[in-house]
Amino acid sequence: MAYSDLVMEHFKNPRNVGKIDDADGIGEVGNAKCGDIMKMYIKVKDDIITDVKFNTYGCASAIATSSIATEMIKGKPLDEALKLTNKAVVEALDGLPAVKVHCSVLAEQAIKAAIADYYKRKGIEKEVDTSCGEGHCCCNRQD
Amino acid sequence: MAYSDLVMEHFKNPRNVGKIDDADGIGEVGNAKCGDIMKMYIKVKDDIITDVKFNTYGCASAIATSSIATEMIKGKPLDEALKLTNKAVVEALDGLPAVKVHCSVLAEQAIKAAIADYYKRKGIEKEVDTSCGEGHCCCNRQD
Amino acid sequence: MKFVYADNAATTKMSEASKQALIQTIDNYGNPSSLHNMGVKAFYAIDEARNKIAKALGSAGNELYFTSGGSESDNWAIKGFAENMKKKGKNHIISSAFEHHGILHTLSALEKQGFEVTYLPVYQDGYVRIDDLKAAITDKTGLVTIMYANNEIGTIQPISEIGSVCREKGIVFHTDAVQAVGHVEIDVKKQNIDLLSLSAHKFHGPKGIGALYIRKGILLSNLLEGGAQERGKRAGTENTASVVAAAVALEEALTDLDEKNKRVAAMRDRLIDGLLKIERSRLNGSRSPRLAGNVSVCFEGVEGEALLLSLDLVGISASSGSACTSGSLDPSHVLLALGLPHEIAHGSLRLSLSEYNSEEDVDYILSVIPGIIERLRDMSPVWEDIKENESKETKDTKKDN
Amino acid sequence: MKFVYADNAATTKMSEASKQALIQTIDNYGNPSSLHNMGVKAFYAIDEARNKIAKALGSAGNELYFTSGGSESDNWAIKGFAENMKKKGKNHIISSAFEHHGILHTLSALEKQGFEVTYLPVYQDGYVRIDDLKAAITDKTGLVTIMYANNEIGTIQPISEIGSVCREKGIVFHTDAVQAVGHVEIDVKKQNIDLLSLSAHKFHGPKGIGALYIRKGILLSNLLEGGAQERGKRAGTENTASVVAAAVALEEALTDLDEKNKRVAAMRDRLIDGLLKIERSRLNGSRSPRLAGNVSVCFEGVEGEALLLSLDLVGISASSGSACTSGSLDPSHVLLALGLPHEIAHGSLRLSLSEYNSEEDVDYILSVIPGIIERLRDMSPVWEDIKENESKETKDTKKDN
Ligand SMILES: Cc1ncc(COP(=O)(O)O)c(C=O)c1O
Ligand SMILES: Cc1ncc(COP(=O)(O)O)c(C=O)c1O
Repeated sequence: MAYSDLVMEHFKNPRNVGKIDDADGIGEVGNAKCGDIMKMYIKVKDDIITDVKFNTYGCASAIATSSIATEMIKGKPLDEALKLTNKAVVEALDGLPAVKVHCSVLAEQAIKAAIADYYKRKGIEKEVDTSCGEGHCCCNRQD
Repeated sequence: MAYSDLVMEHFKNPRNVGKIDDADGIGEVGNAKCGDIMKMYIKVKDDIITDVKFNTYGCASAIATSSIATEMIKGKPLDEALKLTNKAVVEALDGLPAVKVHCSVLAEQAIKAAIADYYKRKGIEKEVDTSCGEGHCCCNRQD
Repeated sequence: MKFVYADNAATTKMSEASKQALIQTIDNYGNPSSLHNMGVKAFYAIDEARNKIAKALGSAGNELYFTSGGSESDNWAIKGFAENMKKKGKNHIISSAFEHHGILHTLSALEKQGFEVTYLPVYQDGYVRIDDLKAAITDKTGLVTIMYANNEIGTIQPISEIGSVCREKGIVFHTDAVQAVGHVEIDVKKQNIDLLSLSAHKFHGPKGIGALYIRKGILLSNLLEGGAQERGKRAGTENTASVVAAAVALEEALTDLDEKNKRVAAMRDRLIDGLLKIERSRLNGSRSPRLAGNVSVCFEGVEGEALLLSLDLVGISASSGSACTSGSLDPSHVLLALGLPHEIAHGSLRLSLSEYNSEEDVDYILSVIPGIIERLRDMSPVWEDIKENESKETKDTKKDN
Repeated sequence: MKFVYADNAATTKMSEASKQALIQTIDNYGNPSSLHNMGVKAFYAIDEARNKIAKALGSAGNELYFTSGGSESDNWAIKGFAENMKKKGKNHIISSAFEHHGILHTLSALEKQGFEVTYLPVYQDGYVRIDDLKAAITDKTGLVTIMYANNEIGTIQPISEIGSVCREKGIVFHTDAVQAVGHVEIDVKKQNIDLLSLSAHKFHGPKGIGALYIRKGILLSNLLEGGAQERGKRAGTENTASVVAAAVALEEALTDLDEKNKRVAAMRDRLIDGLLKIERSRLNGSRSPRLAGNVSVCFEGVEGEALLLSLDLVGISASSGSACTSGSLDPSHVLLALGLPHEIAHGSLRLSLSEYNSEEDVDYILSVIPGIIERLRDMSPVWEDIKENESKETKDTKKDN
């Protein structure tokens, strides 16, 4: 197993690490039992994600996928962010080892969870599919 | 598997190779199917082996055991020669690989066969045990 | 950048003497089964190496069989003896919960064939208990296989005691001593060991060469059938150079072993003491008896792989028990066997030292780890939760007062 | 004294490039399963070597698994696939009478478990016949294993034709190509080979390293259980240095293969022609298709071991099929499979050349062999009998006239 240079770069220098104290939405996925938890914070203005930060407990690829995913949605409309797939995340990182692909699923789910939280807080009735599509069991936090 | 220096020396420079045209006794043991045949020629005077020669078809240890066995009986009384055991031959050669011990049995048997032949020619009634003691199947010539 | 190799339990750097022996023996390339001079030379080289290694274990040369490494030795010992057990109407094997996968996966394969396996618990301290062993033995028990020292946490098992019990009960005793050979004194006769696996790359020898000690009289069926090599018990053209290099490495490893172990253990202890100063850290397994080079700790709120890759970025090679490569999301079965909860086991770090390490290495490791852990914890939602709970508890305590 | 190594079918001298690759890779000692930089480097080194070797065989890297050599590959292929056959209700395997013991002894082990094996005859010329193969196939046949080229007599089997028949019938085809890889062009896809064994020390690579090609989709159970190496199919810390050196050796061996083979075959033919001038000698197996380096002859009235040791004394390393080391009194099963009588098979000599041999080597061999044979025949009672019979026959013929 070996990581691409891009994964290592995002692991070394993760973008958008941190918290947003007055976040408009917060999503948290994964569970410590499985070794990965991602927490995503978003600020939203006019349906645009104006700021995003993450905190992640997990392996290098969990940190790298969180990092690149935040980059990919920052400044984007919510609708577009909801369309971000784990595949796109994997591709943006020049690939992930097969056993680490679940991390990209987590990143996708964390974004969706944050957006769903935003809708909920705003009282907006919108379906966000936060189910874990590809058979990964560790997407829901259950400490 | 590896041979002692003495085996190699007797293989390189075998003693008493050849035939005795007017031999008093000739013994031939082994068979080509098994890959070893020894033929021993003796001259006898006053119950003493005055000369001995051998011809051997076989591996290096067959040639070496023939060679050293002839040295061990040359000039010896028949009775003493009959007492030569394959063990003594093995020891005289500083040992033989386990899979080659049968060659020493052949040498012992060849001597006995030659002496038995001598007794027979002389009409002397004497039992010589030419059976193949230690379970080796290839002592009797059966081309 | 400084470079510190602290992953000696995974594999070691070849010693210079072993490497030179390998290189020189390569030129003596004859097949040891060939009868010509080059073959005979190779044959004798192997013979000498075999006797050296056998002697170092307290056994005889004709009880030692070369293999391609620890995994093959483990597979051969267990599968080979299992065949023998079948003939004797025995079907029960006793092992431990934290064996190497070379043992565990072989045992699972046998379980599918109808064998029964008892996995002894190893408790929080990382040792099997003799009473558990005795209690597990039935009249169907044919084999006990317990590792000499654990590869992750370094705890050394009560091998002599296990040996005694087995010998008394007429049960064959195998030990996977891959982590122990070259690092502790072993005497298979005194310790009543019947089968022992070793692997040269764990004691500064070459990779891809190991051995199985088979006590005279113990019958194993062959794992690798074919040529008459290894007295008909293990086919394959002998790897003369590696065999010779393995013997050189072992001889070197055992020279002044006590002295070296003292020095390495002192470094280990300094590392452990230093790391345990970090908040919410713990040592995995008991401190002693433990391999002189093994440090295994868990840090809460940090994931092991991220930790070891961070160490790698500053030149430190280490390992984590988090089984990252295995494709499993579970943390190491060894740490779980100690009773650690998953979320803590994920935060494990193994630093394994050898006599090639220096006090400066220890200084360096201790100088960088706290910062790395802080950075990872800073971005860890798990750590955030831990801290929140802490302050709640403090408040609760205050309220209670 | 001149030294001529003519035992390349037993094993070869490592090429300088392969040896250097080995030595250099040793310093890159990380465990390929380790996640740190040293491990990753080793991982990539293996990956690159795997792809190189796979490509040389016309396969993909993910179809190649490293092993400890030809014997392990053979054992794994056959035992591993036999498990699969059981599940499918198949129990019949087709092989040939003159396979390597790595195959034959593995098949015997399976026969004891209830498998049925048909050993195709190889006739006097040393080839299996496609018609025999077709006739042997039943609806219980799950596997055909036929060697690519024979190790003693060098005859190259009709592999592509066997491959076609097997593919057509849906039978898995394994070939022990230990003597062929690096010496003939192989394309597993074009030749419909499903499983192929190779061993690096037969093409100037290191000993103790081999590989099994497993066509995608073919399921084998594991022979060595344990760690997740080789994608979970073959446990054991990878021998990075040997793997890299094997790839270098194979690449080198296949460079200008035709040209090299032409040169080696010319030497072989000169040797054969020269040796057949000796009274009562014969070539074992047909002249062609035969490995470029293989010379296998029998001399009546001479025993093979004595012959090869005599050659050794004048600096020539050769081999005899007489199975001297095996503890058996029988001559080689290969020569018996050709229908040779025991007493003739005992007189066999194998000279196996490589591209490292020179025309001077051939001159030297041809200059010494006749004298050696004469000396041995002079002391051979068997030769005496042959000569006596000859002169009797001459007399008889004279009488008849
Ligand atoms: C045809 C054949 N198969 C298998 C083997 C076994 O290979 P290894 O000695 O590398 O195990 C050999 C050589 O020894 C061979 O010539
Ligand atoms: C305890 C233990 N057993 C077995 C093995 C397997 O040894 P190898 O990798 O040489 O096959 C290892 C190391 O990998 C080990 O640590």
